[in-house]
Amino acid sequence: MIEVPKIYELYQIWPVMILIVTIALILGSSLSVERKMWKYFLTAIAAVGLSFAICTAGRLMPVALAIKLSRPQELLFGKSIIFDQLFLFMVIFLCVFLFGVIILSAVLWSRSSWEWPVFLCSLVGSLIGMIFLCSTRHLLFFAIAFELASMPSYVLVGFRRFNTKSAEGSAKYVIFGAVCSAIMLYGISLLYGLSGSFDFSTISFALAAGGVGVTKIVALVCLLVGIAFKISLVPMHFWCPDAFEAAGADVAGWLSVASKSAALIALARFVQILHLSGTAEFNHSLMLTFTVLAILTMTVANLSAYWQTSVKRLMAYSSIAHAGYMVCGIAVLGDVMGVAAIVSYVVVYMLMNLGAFAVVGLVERETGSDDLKSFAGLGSRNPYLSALMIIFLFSLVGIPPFAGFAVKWIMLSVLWQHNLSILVVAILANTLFSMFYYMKIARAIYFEDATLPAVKFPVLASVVLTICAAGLIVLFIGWGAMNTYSNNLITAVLG
Amino acid sequence: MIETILFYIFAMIMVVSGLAILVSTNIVRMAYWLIGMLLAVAGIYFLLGAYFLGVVQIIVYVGGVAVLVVFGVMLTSRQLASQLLPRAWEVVWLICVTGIFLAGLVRMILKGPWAGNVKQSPQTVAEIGRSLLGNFIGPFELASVLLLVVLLGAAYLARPRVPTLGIKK
Amino acid sequence: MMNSTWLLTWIIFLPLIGMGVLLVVPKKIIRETALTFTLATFILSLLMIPHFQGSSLQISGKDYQDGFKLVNVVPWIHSSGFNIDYRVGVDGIGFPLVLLTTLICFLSCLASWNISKGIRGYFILFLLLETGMIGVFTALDFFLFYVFWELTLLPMYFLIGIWGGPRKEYAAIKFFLYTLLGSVLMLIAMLWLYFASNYNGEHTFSFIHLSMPGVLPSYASHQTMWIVCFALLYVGFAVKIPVFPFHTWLPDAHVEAPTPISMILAGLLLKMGGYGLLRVSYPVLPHAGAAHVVAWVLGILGVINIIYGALCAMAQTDFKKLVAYSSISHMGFVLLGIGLLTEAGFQGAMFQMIAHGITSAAMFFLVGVIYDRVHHRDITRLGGLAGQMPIYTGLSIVGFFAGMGLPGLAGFIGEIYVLLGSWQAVVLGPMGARVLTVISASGMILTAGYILWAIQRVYLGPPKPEYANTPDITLREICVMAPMAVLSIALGVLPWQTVFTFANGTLVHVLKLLPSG
Amino acid sequence: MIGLTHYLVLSAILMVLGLAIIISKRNAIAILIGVEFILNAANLNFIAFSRHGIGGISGQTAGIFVIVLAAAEAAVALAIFLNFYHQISSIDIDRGNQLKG
Amino acid sequence: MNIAYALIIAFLLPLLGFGILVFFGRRIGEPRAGYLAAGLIIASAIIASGSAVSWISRGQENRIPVSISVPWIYVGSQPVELGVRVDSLTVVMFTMVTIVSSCIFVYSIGYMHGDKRFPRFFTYLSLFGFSMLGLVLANSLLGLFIFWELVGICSYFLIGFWFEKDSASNAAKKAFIVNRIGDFLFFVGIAIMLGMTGGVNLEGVFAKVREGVFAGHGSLLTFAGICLFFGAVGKSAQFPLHVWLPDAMEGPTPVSALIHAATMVAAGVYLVGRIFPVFTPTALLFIAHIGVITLFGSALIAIVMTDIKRVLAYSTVSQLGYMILALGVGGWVAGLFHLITHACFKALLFLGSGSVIHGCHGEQDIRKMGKLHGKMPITSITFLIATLAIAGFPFLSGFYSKDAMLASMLAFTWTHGSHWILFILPSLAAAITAFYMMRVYLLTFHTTAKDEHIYHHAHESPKVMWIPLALLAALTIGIGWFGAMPERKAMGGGVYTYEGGRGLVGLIAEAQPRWAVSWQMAENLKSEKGEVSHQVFHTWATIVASSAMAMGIIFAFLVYSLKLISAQRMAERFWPIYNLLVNKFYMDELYRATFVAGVLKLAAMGKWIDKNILDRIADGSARWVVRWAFFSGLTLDNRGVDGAVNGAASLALAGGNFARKGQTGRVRNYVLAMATVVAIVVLVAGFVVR
Repeated sequence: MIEVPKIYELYQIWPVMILIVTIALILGSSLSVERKMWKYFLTAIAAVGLSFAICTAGRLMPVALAIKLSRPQELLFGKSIIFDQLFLFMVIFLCVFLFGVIILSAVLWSRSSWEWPVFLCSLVGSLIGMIFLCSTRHLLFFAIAFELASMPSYVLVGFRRFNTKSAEGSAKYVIFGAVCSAIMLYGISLLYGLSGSFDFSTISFALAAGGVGVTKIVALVCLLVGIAFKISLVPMHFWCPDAFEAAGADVAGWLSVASKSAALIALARFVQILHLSGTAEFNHSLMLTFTVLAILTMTVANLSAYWQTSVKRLMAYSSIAHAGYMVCGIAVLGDVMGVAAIVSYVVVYMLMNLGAFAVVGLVERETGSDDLKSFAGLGSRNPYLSALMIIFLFSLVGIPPFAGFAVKWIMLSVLWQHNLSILVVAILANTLFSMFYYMKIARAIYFEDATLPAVKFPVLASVVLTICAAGLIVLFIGWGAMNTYSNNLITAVLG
Repeated sequence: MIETILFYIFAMIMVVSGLAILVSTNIVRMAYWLIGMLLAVAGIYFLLGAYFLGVVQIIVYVGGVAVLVVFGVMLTSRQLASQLLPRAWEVVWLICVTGIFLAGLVRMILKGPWAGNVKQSPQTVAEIGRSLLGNFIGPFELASVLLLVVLLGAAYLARPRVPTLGIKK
Repeated sequence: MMNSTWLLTWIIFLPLIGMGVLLVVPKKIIRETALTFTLATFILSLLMIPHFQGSSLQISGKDYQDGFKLVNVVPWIHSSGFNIDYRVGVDGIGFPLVLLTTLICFLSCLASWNISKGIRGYFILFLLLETGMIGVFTALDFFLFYVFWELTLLPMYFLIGIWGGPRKEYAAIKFFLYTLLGSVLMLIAMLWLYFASNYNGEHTFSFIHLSMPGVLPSYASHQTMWIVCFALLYVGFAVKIPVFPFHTWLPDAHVEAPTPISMILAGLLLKMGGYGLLRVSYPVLPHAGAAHVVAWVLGILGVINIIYGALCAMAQTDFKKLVAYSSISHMGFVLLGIGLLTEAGFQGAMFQMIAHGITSAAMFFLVGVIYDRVHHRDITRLGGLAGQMPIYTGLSIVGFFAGMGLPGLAGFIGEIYVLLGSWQAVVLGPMGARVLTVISASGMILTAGYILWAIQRVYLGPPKPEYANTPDITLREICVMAPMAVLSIALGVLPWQTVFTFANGTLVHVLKLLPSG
Repeated sequence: MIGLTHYLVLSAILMVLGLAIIISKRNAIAILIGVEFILNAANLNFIAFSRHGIGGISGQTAGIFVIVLAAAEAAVALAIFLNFYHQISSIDIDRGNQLKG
Repeated sequence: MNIAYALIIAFLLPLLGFGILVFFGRRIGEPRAGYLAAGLIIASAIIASGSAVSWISRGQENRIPVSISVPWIYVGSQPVELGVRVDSLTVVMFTMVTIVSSCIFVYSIGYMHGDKRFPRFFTYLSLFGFSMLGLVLANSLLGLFIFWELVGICSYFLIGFWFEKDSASNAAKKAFIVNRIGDFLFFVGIAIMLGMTGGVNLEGVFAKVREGVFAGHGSLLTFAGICLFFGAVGKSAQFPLHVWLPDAMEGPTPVSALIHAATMVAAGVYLVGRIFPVFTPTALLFIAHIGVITLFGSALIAIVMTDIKRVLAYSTVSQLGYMILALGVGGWVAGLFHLITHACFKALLFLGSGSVIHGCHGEQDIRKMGKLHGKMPITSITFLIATLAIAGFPFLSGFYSKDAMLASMLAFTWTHGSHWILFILPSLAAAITAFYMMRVYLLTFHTTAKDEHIYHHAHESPKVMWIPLALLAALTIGIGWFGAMPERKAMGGGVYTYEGGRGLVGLIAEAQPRWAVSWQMAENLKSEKGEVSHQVFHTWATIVASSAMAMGIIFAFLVYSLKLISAQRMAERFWPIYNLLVNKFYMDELYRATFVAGVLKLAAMGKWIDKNILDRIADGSARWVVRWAFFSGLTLDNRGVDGAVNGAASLALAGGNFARKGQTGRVRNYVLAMATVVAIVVLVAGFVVR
């Protein structure tokens, strides 16, 4: 039986439509606007488009609520898109983040040539991919969204042309990504074979029947390979340091948060569905899997990070480690609190990572290198920037009074309530490990003598960074509200 | 019967081309073996009654992707092939991994509770079209965005380097 | 008169306001501004005194939970299973420590006058540190306590790391590592206790509620939880105290930190550990604290601290390191006093914290004074300063003898209380406590040994020509030192009026929470 | 008689061959060829399942999408390799060793 | 009651002096600082004397001990009070201390003339006066302990007064630390007492002890007593803690006179007297033996010392040993009586020696003096008086007190025959005392002048110095007269009453405890020998003491005045003994080799442990990890340990270095690693899970 999409479905994905139109507008106006005006004009278009998308998503929130009340779950476009509050939330979250990233890019790079529209289109394109990535349970749609999120990322990493690192990083990234997505597709095909459907709830019911079997495990593992690649869980994390070091700081920041958060939410949705139909034994092994993955991820990343001298690479390991912390929330099966903790975590993580990468970018712009040496004496080269960086770093370590602590605390308490004390211990031990390399940056900033020139701090960037830092403090003081919000959100969506 | 023979022929072609690519050191030959493999896959599609897909496979894959690969090969073929051999430990490890992998997969395939095993009659192109614009409208539309963005990016990256051509580091 | 409900909040956050002000004031008046704010905080904290006047029942309340004054509760986070309040208050334990904090901060701000590098950052961090410390001593909500606890970490790290000596980085990171290790373990205990607690059907972080019987699951059925939580908390606090073998950060941090920061570090930061034991470990987990194994461990570690610290001090040639090790030795008395669960021991530990807060700050300041003048701290190269700097030497004698535990000076009372208390301890059986007491009392000899030896090598002996033109202590330095010297004497002569009258009732209440009564 | 299993085993062989190619080849384009193997293996699965009464027509539809994805991927990958080649002057992916550790 | 307040005022006056001098001393300057301090101490001496007169004139039945306490602190819930106790002993001691102090303060004005830290000297002296008086007045163990430490610290300051001299600062340090060892045990004793009796007030403690709180605690009471006694051992320089006192002579001579002869060192004896009731017979026996060892050993050493002050110092140690022994054998009155008389004549001796040193411009070696009698007659005469007094010449104060002590020793040996040594050695030592004191006197003031230079420049001291000498000489002569021991009547249960005492010794005897553990316990044992009249012992003691004294003096004359026996030859013939004595039985060396070196070694060890073990524990584990990594075929470069802080850190870092080696930079290896993991999962799933 074939279902024909209805016209209101178009209305419900209106934010995404706006984004697609934004791409079109960017391309179109790049043809008609003078080249030297591109940077301002196209950025403005992107900004307006993102703002519109954010507003529309906000306006749609009540609709999502109403639909939630009347129908169990709203699936659009042939059951491919889940329309719910989480979808809208992720739209808003990712758009806001991209807004910051674009501002940062505009500040960092003097792109007046024709790469700017391509850059913007790639960013917005990957944004669309990520939005759909985390709001579907249709595996084929998921695969395409996955590729839509990935492929522009490959391009973005390689965007610094005439830069050997960038070329190398993007090549590695694309190979690793292609392999992972191919394996994932293979897994999807197996799942399809097991159930005859692409719909994950149908699949999970099919999987539930007849107990655990090797085929089911292999199929799920292959699917997980893809998702873990996006989240960068060990051992699918290898791309992350190389790609981040290769990419510009803005792109690295974008990838570190956006693709991880989207894939995490997608994983959360899948695991939620799996868990609902799974047997106790199956759920237990699922929990075990994610526990092991989380511990492995955070430990390997934190241990590897210390020796890095490239700050972007270091931050890449940091982002892997944080992915490890976040995936702990998945290990809490059957309780939406875990996912809610992830949502809170993602929001805060966005603030601190955007900030940290922005600082890296500003330093890199000035010195031409993101090496730790170029941070030496930043404290005297730009006190304000350094102070902000310290806030971001301490927040990343997870020390109060910054929101990084609050979200870690939420995560820990959720884990504790589910008797996952092993994860609690792992997170805390890793917090200790992580302190070393974050402090390495802090040390370079404050304890070493400045030899390089002062770092300029454009107004626009300072506004973004200040908002990030203030956000970290405000979200710490008001983390209760944040927690409540994400709890309500996730309870409404998954509960 | 004829199906069996054809199947084995195609399968043979696939495996042989795969192995040939594995042992080959010449990238141009690899590209041709790839075309062979793709054609064999198309043949299997025909065997499976997926005629439309077989055609698509030939047109898009053999005609598009493989040609793209060949272009790529030609654009980058200044490298001496013999330098590009893997390290010995990699090969050993590789054989172990792939052996395990294959064994596991075969076992899995044999055990798997597949959702059906009854041969159906071939589907028509019309059905595919209807499904493409019906149930699969979401992936279909998204794929269009994907292609747009990807081609844009690919075009950007593949554009020849502008001023510094010829200066090697 | 300010509304007393908010008084503590003002005290806590006034330095933070000062920090904001420092961001904008012109560079030349930064020092003055910072000093003004620390002084204002000190004066504000003096306003607490009227609340601690009257009969002992008025001061300490009728039981532990009743003893908190100036309590200010603002709901903070009450969502999805969390009950976190901004809950501050002081009782007999916290009140003297808050006063000590504001005073020592003021004095060390005054002692910071010759910091010249990056003074804006320095004083900003300084005030942040003050807020953190006052917060620790006033927070009555475990979460808030933890937040303030960690809040002290960041400024201290940078204060050591930026304004420190030659090995500042090493010292700073070591400090940071150890402290973070401790607080991470504390966090586990915090989680555990919170989710185990049940106060009127809800989990609670409030120290007041947690200390009530029945809020936590009974010791009989959850022995592991009690003991493990106690151990986790203990490590957290032991790092701060610092207890052997977690003490190695201290000599490094103290030696490398600039003088005023050493004063704060020794005078106040170490007290957070002892305070934590008295505020968290024992009231919240009384049965665990009364367990034999715990008492033994704490007692033995206390003794090791005393003897080991003194021995290490004796072997040092760096004057500041000597003082740092003497802190370890002195803080051993705090641990011993608390661990053996006698009233006198508790009193002694409390007093020792206050006294050591003053004397160690004084000693570090004195070392700093000489360092400012001769630019080294090598005891073997010093000597004969008594002739050149008579006033300084006189003040030093007071400071060091107070540290040595001379009767009539501050150090004496705490030590004898602890020793007399531990002699009578019943928790270790008749012989155990006595053996520990005798061993730790022999620390008195070692203490006298290293302090007198140091005094001899630094101040006595023939005057050395290279220090012939060393100027004597300046008026500003006297202003820093004089209050500490006066307090050293006042505490030694009038211990009851200065400390015990506030703390005693509360300490008795804490002891009453313990199962043996 | 050729059944579902035959096709699946064939696809598994393709998959493993692809993996082997990816791991053993240092030429970036050869690696891409390996990826195509895996994608074809997946596709083969889809169509075999579809033929054997699993999921109706959707298997074939999915096959089309996989081909699209493969094409897009090839385009991007080749562009990136070209860029790599221009920068590093080699198609040997192991030559890109600035980023490690 | 009023006397108590008067004494408190007298006790606070030196504190006032200290308070003024510590802040304004330098501005007041020389000599007014001396006048101020001396004036205040004289004032308190006058008050004390007045009080004493009023006390004595009361009649025995009205001389009831007074105890006033103010609450100070609560140790736990046990109140600790600070207070004063006034009884006959207090009054006597107080008066003695103030008078001797007055003499010495005045003397110091002359002696310290021209010293650049003149005001400082009087600051310390005032503080000492205050502390010592506090010690005398204290009515609780804790009070005793506090002032005990304070006098110790004053002693420290004053010994090290000339701190520019390394020997002085060493001696000061040594004095304090050795004292601390005694104090440590003293403190343990206090802790036992507080723990067992719930208080530190002396009367309360005695009452509790009498109630039998120690019953069933084995020999804890004995142990406590010995611990408390060790306070006295330290302060009164008894064996084995006597080593500090001779070194303490590095201080100015008035200090030696006041602190290290007359008052502070006697505080140990005073303490033993004060807490006498708690000593068990075993403890007392221990005390007696410590005393006898001390008195005999130091008397022997004194023979060979050549530094005038050191001779006096060993003589002090010896005399203190007498007192301790006397107390140990139960001669409470005799011991404390000797304390008073000794204070007078020993202060006189020291001041005399100070006068000699002053006159000889700092020379202290008696071998270089001689024939000074003509140059400084007053000093000579007073010195002779004191010498005779200490030797026990009849009708001088020392005669009476030594006689009393020997009598009590004899009485003790009579009942405890196996301890005959407790009488024989003191008798021998009496002769030795007479000998070495005469030796000093003769070598200093008579015989030939060995150093012409010194002789020529020698001169009599100024008036401000010799007037105190005269006053002390008068006291030395007179305070023993008209004394009579009171009758001691047993009331049963170890309780005694005393009636009919006369003179100073009678007064002291009144303060004698009415009950003591040892007496109580002794009563329980049947005395095997019959009761012998006290008078018999006195008679025999007088005979023994006088003949010993005569022997000693005669021998001294033979050796030093008539030169019939050559000291030189004696020394040569008995060289092992001589060496032993000159080196003070090698006690200092022994301590240095054992305790000092041991502690320093321990300290160095602690430092080493801190530096090398605790900091490196996990450094070591890190190294293990590295080694393991090498074995497993992966090279781990160990560069950049700069950031490695320590311990767990380097472990983690090494682990991190290991982990990041996986990131080879070759993407195929990434894929291989990933494929390996997937293959393992497939393997596990396919062949392990069902």
